[in-house]
Amino acid sequence: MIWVRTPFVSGKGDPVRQPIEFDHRHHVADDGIDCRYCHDLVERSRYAGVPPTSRCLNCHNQIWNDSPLLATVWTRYFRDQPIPWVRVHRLPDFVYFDHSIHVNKGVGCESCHGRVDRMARVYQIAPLSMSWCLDCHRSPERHLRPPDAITAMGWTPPRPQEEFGRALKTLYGVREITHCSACHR
Amino acid sequence: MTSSPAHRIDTPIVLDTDDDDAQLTDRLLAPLRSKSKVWYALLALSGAGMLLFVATSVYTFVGGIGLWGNNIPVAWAFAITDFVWWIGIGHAGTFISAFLLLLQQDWRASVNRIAEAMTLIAVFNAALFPVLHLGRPWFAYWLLPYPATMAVWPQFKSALPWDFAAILTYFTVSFLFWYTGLVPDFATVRDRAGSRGRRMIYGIFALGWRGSAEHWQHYRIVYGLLAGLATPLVISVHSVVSMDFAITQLPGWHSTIFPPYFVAGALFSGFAMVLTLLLPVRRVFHLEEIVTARHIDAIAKMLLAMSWMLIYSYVCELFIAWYTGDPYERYIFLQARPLGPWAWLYWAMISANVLAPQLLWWRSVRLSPLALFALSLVIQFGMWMERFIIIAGSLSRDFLPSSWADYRPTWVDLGLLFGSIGLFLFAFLLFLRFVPFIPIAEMKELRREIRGTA
Amino acid sequence: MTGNRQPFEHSAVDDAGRVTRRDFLRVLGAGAAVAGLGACVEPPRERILPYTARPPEITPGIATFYATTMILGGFGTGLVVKSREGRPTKVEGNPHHPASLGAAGVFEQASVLELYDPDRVRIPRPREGVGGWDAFARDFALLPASGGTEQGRGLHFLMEPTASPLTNSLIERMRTLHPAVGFTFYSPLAFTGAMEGARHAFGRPLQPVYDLSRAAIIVSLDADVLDADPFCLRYARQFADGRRLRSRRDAMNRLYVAESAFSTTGGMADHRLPLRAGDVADLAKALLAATATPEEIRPAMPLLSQPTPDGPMASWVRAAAADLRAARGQSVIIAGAQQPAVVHAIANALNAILGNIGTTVRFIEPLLPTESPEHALATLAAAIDAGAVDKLVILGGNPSGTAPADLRFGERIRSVRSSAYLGLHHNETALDCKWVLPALHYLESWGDARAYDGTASFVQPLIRPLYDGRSVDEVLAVCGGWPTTNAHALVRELWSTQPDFTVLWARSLERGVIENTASPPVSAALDWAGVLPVLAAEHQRAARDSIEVTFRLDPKVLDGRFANNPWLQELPHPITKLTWGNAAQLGPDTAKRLGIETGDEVSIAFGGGRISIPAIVVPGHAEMSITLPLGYGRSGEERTARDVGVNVYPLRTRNAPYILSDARVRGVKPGSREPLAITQGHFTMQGRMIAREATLAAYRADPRTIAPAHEPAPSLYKPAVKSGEQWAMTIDLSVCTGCSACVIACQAENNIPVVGREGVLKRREMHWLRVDRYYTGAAGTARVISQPMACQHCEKAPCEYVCPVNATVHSPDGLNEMVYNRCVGTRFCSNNCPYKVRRFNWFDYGSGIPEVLWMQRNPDVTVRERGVMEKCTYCVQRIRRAGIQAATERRALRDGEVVTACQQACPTRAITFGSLDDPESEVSRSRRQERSYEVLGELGTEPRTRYLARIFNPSPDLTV
Amino acid sequence: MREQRLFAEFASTGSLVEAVRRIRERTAGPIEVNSPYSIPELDDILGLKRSGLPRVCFASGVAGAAVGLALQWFTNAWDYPLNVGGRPLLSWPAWIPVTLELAILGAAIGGVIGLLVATRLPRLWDAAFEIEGFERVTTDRFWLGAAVRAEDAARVREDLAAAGAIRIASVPHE
Repeated sequence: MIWVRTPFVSGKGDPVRQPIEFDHRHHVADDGIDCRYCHDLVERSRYAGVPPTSRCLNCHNQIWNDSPLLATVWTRYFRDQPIPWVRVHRLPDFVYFDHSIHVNKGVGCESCHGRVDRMARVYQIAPLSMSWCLDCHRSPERHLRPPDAITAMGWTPPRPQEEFGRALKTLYGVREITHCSACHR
Repeated sequence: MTSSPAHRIDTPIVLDTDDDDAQLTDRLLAPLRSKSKVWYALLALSGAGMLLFVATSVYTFVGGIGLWGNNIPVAWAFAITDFVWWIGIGHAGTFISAFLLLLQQDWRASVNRIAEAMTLIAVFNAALFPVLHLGRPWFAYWLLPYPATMAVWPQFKSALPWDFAAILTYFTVSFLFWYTGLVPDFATVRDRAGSRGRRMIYGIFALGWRGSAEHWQHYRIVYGLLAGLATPLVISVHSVVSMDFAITQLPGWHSTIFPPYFVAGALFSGFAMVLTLLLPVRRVFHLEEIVTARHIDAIAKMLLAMSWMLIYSYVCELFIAWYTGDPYERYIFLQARPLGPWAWLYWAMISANVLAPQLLWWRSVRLSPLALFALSLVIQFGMWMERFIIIAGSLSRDFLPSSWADYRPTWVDLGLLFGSIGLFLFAFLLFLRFVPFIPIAEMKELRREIRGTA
Repeated sequence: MTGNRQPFEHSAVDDAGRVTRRDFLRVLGAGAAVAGLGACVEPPRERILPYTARPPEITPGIATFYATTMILGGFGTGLVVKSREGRPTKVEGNPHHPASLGAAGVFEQASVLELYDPDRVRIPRPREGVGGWDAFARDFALLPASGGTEQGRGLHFLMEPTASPLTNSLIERMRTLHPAVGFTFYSPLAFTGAMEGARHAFGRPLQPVYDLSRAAIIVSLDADVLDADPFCLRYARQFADGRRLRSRRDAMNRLYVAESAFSTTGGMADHRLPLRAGDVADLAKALLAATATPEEIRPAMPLLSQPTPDGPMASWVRAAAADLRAARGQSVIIAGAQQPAVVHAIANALNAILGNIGTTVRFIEPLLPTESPEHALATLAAAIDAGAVDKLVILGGNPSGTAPADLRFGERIRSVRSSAYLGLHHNETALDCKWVLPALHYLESWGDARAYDGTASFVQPLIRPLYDGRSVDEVLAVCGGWPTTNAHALVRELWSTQPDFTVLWARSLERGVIENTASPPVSAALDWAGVLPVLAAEHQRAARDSIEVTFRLDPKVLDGRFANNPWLQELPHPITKLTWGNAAQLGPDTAKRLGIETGDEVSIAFGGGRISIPAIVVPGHAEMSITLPLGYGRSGEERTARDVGVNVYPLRTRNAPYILSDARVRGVKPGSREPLAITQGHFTMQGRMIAREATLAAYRADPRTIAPAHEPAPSLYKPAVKSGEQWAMTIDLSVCTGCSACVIACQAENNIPVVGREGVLKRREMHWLRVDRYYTGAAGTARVISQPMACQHCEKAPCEYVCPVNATVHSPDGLNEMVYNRCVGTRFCSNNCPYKVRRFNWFDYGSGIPEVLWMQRNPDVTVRERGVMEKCTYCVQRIRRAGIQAATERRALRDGEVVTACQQACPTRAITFGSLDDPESEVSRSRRQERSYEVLGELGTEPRTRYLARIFNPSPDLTV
Repeated sequence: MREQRLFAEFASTGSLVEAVRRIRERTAGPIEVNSPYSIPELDDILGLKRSGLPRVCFASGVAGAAVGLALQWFTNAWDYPLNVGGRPLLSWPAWIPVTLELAILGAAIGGVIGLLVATRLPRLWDAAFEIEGFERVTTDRFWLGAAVRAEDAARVREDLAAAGAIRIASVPHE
């Protein structure tokens, strides 16, 4: 009972090594690229979308195009081979998490993924356990934001989150969904 | 042979021996030293059965429930039948020792420990089946209310968690009751032990008992209390088991008389099992003077009484089925069972549970160990069939004829049933060999009461 | 498995260069892979393999739909196919297409599995020597430049008749360029009786097209128009619209059926006359005589002066004739495809006399060859014997397996010097040919097709070819040695002649039909001159005291072409509920006469052929007649099809392809084979009010007789909290034909496994939706009633409160939820389900199947692990998807926005689904009908699925 | 002052009871009696006070019941309320069986633990075990042990002998 709650099982806070040393800190913090530039499906699909290699090269055929760090990207691209990114956030196969609905209802990236702008290698900040999901599903107001702040990192609510969240909750018609088929089908 | 005390019913006393305490003690401890060939032979035989059980269980665990004959609609069949059957057998033990203790039935003394051991083993046996029966047994612990990371709990409207609690409690309480009774006798074994090793081991089990008057006083109280607690348990356990069926809507299950009906059935098969075990033991270890004809006679009479409780339940069921006018009820009770594909099983069950016990009206039958032994086996088989007819039979003919289907057991089903019998006997034989199976202290106390304080 | 790589090379290859199932499904978003269900240890880190450049039309996680056309029996049915990340996963009907009207039958539904069939032919290969298309071309292709008209002599094409404009244009092109090249068209699915009959009645072969929606009286002479017809989906819809009741006052059409074997059409009949197929001609004559006035049939009078029939036949004829006379212009007489020309001729004559032509019947120019396929094949056989054929190219079909036995066609193919077979499977024909060429599945190929009414539509691929295959058109082009051999180019080339082609092309691909391409009706005037000879001619008919044998295309595998499709093999036969095999159907008296019962065998001998086949007794089957379903006992290399059932082709000969009047039949008892795998053991309702029915008259008199008003059962409980939509379903038994399209649709949508013959014998079939079938009425006039049965989503669900782990609970929007990943498998829920609609995973059905089949899996539905329960979810994945869509668009769900798989497939729209919180929704209104009732409602389960009692409409002057 | 412990062995309950009576008159010191089986009449003679175990048993039983009821209410009605078969969340009748079972379980376990505490068992060694012949106390002999002042010792020995002691042993008492 204790054991399953430890990071050893949940995989929480374990920086994952990627085939390419992609640094979110740099891209998000320094360059200020919006999450949705790469993870472009997040508003439409279940999946946030791991960007196609071509997406990287939109910029990198101009800048740093000869950087050795990008060697793999280029070779893979021209060989038409995918880059084998390593999954960081894994949900069991029987869980149907849908990014689009969460984003559209005002749940920010940060709420689940944390300060990605401060992560050299991305790691899980949450246990991703069902009870963790339920915490938010039972009182969503604690995590709601206005649409323009969805991808913001380190966003602070104008008013105390509780009441601000409650306002947004009524505004977006956010429900407290805890029935099974919401996630398991 | 007829002159031997074993066949005299008119013996005034339960305990038919002139030994003094020491001799009596030695006689009762004899089995623990005996090198009986029969015992070894039986142990080997039942050991094989136990291995069969292990094999079939592992096979099921690895291969899945599909290896059984179950289907939709008959999703429960052999395994659950075995479960109910064993639980039922596990009833007489506590009933005899607790209930009869409260009623101050002297004669219980010499048989109660065997009965209790039987109960413990049978209940343990039974408890294995529901787990094995799960589609995903490795998640059996989900029936326990523990704080899981998925934040989901067991569902207590279902009868299965009730079952779980009932069996757990029944096993624990029966064990405590049994062990408490054993402590003074373990002390005796400790003090009569030849080798140092035995003295050590039994010494530990005896908890350092030295028969102090003050201890005896507390002991009497607690033993009585445990008896008092165990008695409602005997009633509650099989009542709860019966609710697995009674709370459903299925014709043939959905019935309010199930709790008493099942308890009666349980005691019926339980007493039969007591006889099945007691008669050979008595013969093999020459205990005719401890377990006298009067014991046997008393148990036989109990059997007869129980059979009539059962008959009453049967009649009740049939009458109600007819009286409700509910087409589904009527079909299952008045057509499917007596005339359906399993009619032969039904009538075999009737003759085993209703007709056969009536032989016990004859004194000669009650006094013939052989006849009783045979009868006890017949009755147990009959009770197994009864459960099978209730469980699989009802499922195979429910509301929509389109989904009716019959059921065929596979060799795995049979292996589990016979294997569990092997397991049961194996454990019981070990008990006979290493535990004083006739309460020594109680015997002596009892004799003192009978003879008066001279 | 390298096979499934090709279409996905850019997306799903791991470092080892293999497609691993998990990665594959991950990338493609099939989050529901079975593995890991209930896994309790940390799995190894997974790889995510994104596209290097994502195709614009693909959005991982979002399904896309494409219109295409499936060709069966030469005619096209328009479909809309669902694709997830480049994999077709589900087939739906195309509402714009005349042959579909939005519905998709069992074959269309199951065709998606055929695409991923692991037994498909993969590479072009000769028996010996080098393979590959180039090698094939070297052996077979013509050189258009040289040779002149003689070029191609000895080259012969054997193919299935098709209405495809492209294919036919290529054939024409070939014929003009190389007159010496031979063409033969053969398929057991091609019937020419109708056109033959038209030739007799109207002087030239024509193709009848019916409009049942305008027919008040429908008379079927052994015609299974609702299930076995190129246009059956459309006919079924029209028929249903003609008898769908919204109130007691609505009018209803009336269906008369005379047939030997119980068909789905017969199951819907208001008056069904069991009649030997060979005797239908007599019935037709009697009907003609009884219906038409003497003037109308004066020329035929002498020929119709046969002894007037007696018994049930007489009353049937009397009633039908009366109705027909009363409904001139609003009636239709339909002759069965396998019936001889005379029956068709009489049907045509009647339709003409009654003035139905132009209203309920119209005639168009034939779209398929008018020559009987059996005789065409015989001609080819003769040519082969004459040594006139040295290169035989067989495009599709399976002539070795299906040709008339007396042609011994397989041997003849083997005698040809060089032969090639283009097909999906290594079937009997493939084994006889020197070359085996992988054909493209229609979901992989470009092309075009014509529907039965001539409407053209394009075939467009949903996926890159899984293997190195070519379509029929492409192979023709290859053999012609023409520059363009690419079907896409060819079809564009053909249609580019049309005005503003680019618009037409785009629009037609989007809508799935090419507008205004239906064949124009042609005038057809009755001419007795042609009819009289056939009336006079003595037609084939079994003697009164000898048993007739008829051959039927099996409703599940047709002529055997779908025998390798496990979904269809395990689909219960609509009437007999038989799976995994075929059996000789016969009536009770005939069975008694032969001294056998269901499970015993009949041995039938004719000509050189002799077969022994298990018998199945079907009340309502014509006596002294035995029906043999074709298509089983296959001996090709298809692993699923091989040796399932009994091959009855050995009895089928050139001159008696459908009706065998002089076979030697005897009963064999006891049967030697294993028991028949039938999914339903009891066919009577034991007097229980389960599938309810009443005559229209009775219903109008007092609806309560069939559906007593349901006061909700008194309860101590406070009603549970409900929020949002309240999902519910109604099923109209009046229009449910039992065709079982819903069953396959459900199977495809919900990743339902197949348990195989042994599984069915153990009563472990997994179908979430089954179609219960009961007999009603007296023994003589037995009727059947079909009742689709799936989870009823009870508001007071008995299954829920017995689950010890909360694995099945109720959602606020009224769904009975089944949480697979919480289920421990006590099976208590199934015991307490009065409808027994819950299914249990006895084994790990999900795993161990060929990898390529994983591509069909619906990624929105969990694949269930061993040891868990499953059941109908009302397609919750569709409900939630729609809910999320609506929520992101900040709007409420619209009525009809959520469509369940079964509902979508249903040809007759028998299933209504929607929300009760909107009192005006379709489902709310249908529940208010007086004939709506709950099955076992008296148990207080308060099911959300309700049934509309079956109303049938017998003639008042006939006792049912 | 010096004391010593006298141990006497008896062959019958009669003589044992007799001896206990005499010693009780003679000395107020604690008397331990050991016997192979329970001899109820000794309780009054020795003046043992009524056992408190029944109360313990009852209390633990009530505790068990409370736990059972609370558990079911918390898990099914409070922490994760789910609509199960349209039944009410507070479906207390369904909670009776588990409550009853846990009550009995609690009582039984409480009782046995109480017994162990009251008798200060398990205690594998006791001074008495060292005495020659004491092992027959679990078979057919009865022992009486009493602490007496040195000067009384002689008279006590006589009493014991008179009561029918087979053997008398003395152990210096610390």
